[in-house]
Amino acid sequence: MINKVVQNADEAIRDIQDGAVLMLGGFGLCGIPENSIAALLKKGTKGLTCISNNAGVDDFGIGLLLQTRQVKKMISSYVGENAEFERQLLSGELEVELIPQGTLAERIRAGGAGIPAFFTPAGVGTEVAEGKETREFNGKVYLMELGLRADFSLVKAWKGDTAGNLIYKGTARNFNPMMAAAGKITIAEVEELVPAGELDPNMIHTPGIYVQRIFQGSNYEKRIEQRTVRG
Amino acid sequence: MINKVVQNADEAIRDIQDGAVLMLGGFGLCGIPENSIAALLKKGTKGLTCISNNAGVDDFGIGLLLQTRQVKKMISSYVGENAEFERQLLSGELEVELIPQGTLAERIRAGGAGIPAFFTPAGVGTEVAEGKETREFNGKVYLMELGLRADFSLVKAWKGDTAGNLIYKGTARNFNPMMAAAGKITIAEVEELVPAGELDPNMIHTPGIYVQRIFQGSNYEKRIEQRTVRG
Amino acid sequence: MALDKIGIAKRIAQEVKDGMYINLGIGIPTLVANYIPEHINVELQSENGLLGMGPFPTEEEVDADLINAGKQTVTYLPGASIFSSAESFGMIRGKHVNLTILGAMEVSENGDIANWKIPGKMVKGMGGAMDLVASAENIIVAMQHRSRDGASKLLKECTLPITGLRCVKKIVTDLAVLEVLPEGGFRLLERAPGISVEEIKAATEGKLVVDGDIPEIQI
Amino acid sequence: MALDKIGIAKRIAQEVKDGMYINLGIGIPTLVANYIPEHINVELQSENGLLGMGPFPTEEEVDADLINAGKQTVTYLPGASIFSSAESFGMIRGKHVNLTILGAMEVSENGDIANWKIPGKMVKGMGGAMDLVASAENIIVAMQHRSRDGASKLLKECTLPITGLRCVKKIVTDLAVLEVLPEGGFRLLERAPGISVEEIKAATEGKLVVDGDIPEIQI
Repeated sequence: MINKVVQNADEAIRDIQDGAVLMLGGFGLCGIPENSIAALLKKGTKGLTCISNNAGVDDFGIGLLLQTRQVKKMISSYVGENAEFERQLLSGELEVELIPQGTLAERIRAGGAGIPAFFTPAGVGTEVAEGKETREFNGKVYLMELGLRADFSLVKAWKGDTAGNLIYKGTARNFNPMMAAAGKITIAEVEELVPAGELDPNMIHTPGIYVQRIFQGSNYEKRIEQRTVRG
Repeated sequence: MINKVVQNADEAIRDIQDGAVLMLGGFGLCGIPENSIAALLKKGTKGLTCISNNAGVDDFGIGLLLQTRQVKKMISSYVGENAEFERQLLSGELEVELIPQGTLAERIRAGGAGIPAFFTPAGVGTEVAEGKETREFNGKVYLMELGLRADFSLVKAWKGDTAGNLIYKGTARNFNPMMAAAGKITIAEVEELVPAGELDPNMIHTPGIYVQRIFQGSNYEKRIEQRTVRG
Repeated sequence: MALDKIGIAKRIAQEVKDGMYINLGIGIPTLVANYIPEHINVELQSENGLLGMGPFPTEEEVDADLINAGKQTVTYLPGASIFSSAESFGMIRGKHVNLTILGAMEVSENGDIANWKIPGKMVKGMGGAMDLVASAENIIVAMQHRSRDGASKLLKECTLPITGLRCVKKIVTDLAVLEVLPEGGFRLLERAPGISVEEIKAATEGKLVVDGDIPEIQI
Repeated sequence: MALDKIGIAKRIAQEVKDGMYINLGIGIPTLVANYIPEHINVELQSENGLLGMGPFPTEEEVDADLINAGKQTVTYLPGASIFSSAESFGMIRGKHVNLTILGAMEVSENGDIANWKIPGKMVKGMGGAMDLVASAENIIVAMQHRSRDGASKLLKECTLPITGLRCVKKIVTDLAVLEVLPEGGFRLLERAPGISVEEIKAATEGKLVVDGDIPEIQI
């Protein structure tokens, strides 16, 4: 068994350089790598390209890295909850590439799985299709989309073991499994780190082969964007 | 919750007609839909196209359907353990299409996921590439391969619930999850059928949406092809 | 009298059939879940990776790790399953979800939909909308028939950036229920109580097809 | 003296580095697992969907639901994981598996490999071989240098149907260890104990590159 444990987020992200392309797991603020984001903030790495479904809120998630102008470009499907984001976008400080959510998920999945390109119906006839090859299969038009990879993927899981195996909880899973596979270096933070052998091999969501570094995170805030309750 | 339970294999396969295209889960004899195969044998449905990684052995698995000449065509990656298969192939009674195992798995995955085509490096420069479009991405050549679907998918799981959710055990998982998603009608047989709500939603391998019919199978033989033990 | 949001949701709930898997967009579509009759069994899919979505949680049940695509806290029902975003959109793209209900800013008479971007306003992104409209077998749009300044939102051609082409099958507005014809045109199926065919015609810029008597919406 | 199968396996085991994920083909490659030193931690991937494969089971441990790609009963080790065939080949195609060791019928001097089909014989299929050779960063072939009738299997060009192009990096045969040069040609790295460079030259139809003294294989 290959041991991948590092002490903490600082050690895990030590070699992320200015200008790196990152993938960050999470949907809204659910399942985001809180500790790794905090460590990036501390390290002050600049010029980052962040591939993440959303861009956090003003004072949490990727929003923190926007406040400090560490992000050069966001690649996301939806970025709407963030005033600082809007300001930087309008002033031209920040680049944004919007990708349909399913296409984003599949491009990341393809990147990790060695598929250089695939066809999807999403975005045909829209501005997303501009400059892209279209093609008909069985009378329906599809766009060709390319696989996506990253220099580093920062993912968050519920439980992990020393071999890098991960289990997610609830909808905190979202983009994390595909990103784990698509990172050249994948850094996983987990709420609970256990010795290899404690997790049931049948119930692993992310096999350890995709994870290069793993650590037990701390002080998870797990902020809720829309706390909605019934009467 | 949508209830999908049928009584047994006979009821589950009742409307599989002569000439149907089937996917059958399993790798060798591991994880094959034993009960559904037995029911097909009893029903005598003919002219079947079977998409399955292997073709069983002479007296078990898909081999049983070959004995009774119910199979017109096999689409597989490896078919080597079967004398009757060889006889029918050489006599021209049986058609065979061989597909690299990873390409087969990905074509089925694509079929279920609404991806009409994708690119893979497997088979470039080989006879598998004949008649297929090739294309270069980042200096490497890839083949375009198409998604695969079936009229019926016959899958086997360890546990299932009345909503059609499935959990597989060990390497009996193999092709079953992708086939479950790629069948227009998917029939799942399980060793243990439990009420919806008993399985942990986080640990479902095949979400119930992919499964149209489910039943608790019986008399699983689970034959082993290569019983290999250490001293 | 024109339908309110709840009226639109109630009318759309009548389109829901037993055994369906349904994806509900944000806004009026979310309300539809409240009006599906008890004897109709359906499962709700949330594209962030949840099938078998339940009602909002009680205070005690709130779990930051269980949200819907609108980022609201939710629960799950017996028979639920959780999966990755790739699996979720595989489900959508592969047409396993039977019905998609979503809002729109504009719909054209050939079924094009615009619902993600207004030029000159901050662009928030399409989220999963382009995947949903490009893939779904059956799309019902919940929308107001006219904009606040009275302009029709059922058009010959969309003026806003398109989300998807020729995909909308049915529209339920505050004024009417309409079907998009394969050959183009909005076929009027039902009118809101007390709303005349003429009023609907006046509110519809695209081609309106009226065949025979048009019944009132019953909710 | 030419190496036997165990000798070939032992020599290949020396190529295994700490932290590697390895896919072992059927035959000699499977034997390699027995000779990896204790202090070297690796994980074995079996393409039917198992990572962290362990030794064959005891009689009591035999489980029909746990087999390797050769359909043999196996066990798993602490840290193992199980997944679908699509995930497994995603792992392989995505170059997450660091080393692939497999057998061959022929290898050409530019690294082409033929190992799935012999014209005139019953074709059993390529299984996962084409995916493995098209994807792996690092492929080591375990093979006999010559066929039973003495013909070289290290050729200018393969005569049998190809499994993959320009993919083999290293070859360990009963006679020698050879590297496939990027510009083409087999560079002789080591020779089996007591086997001369001339014997290897005579047994190699493809271009053999011999630079300086060639040491004997140490196992």
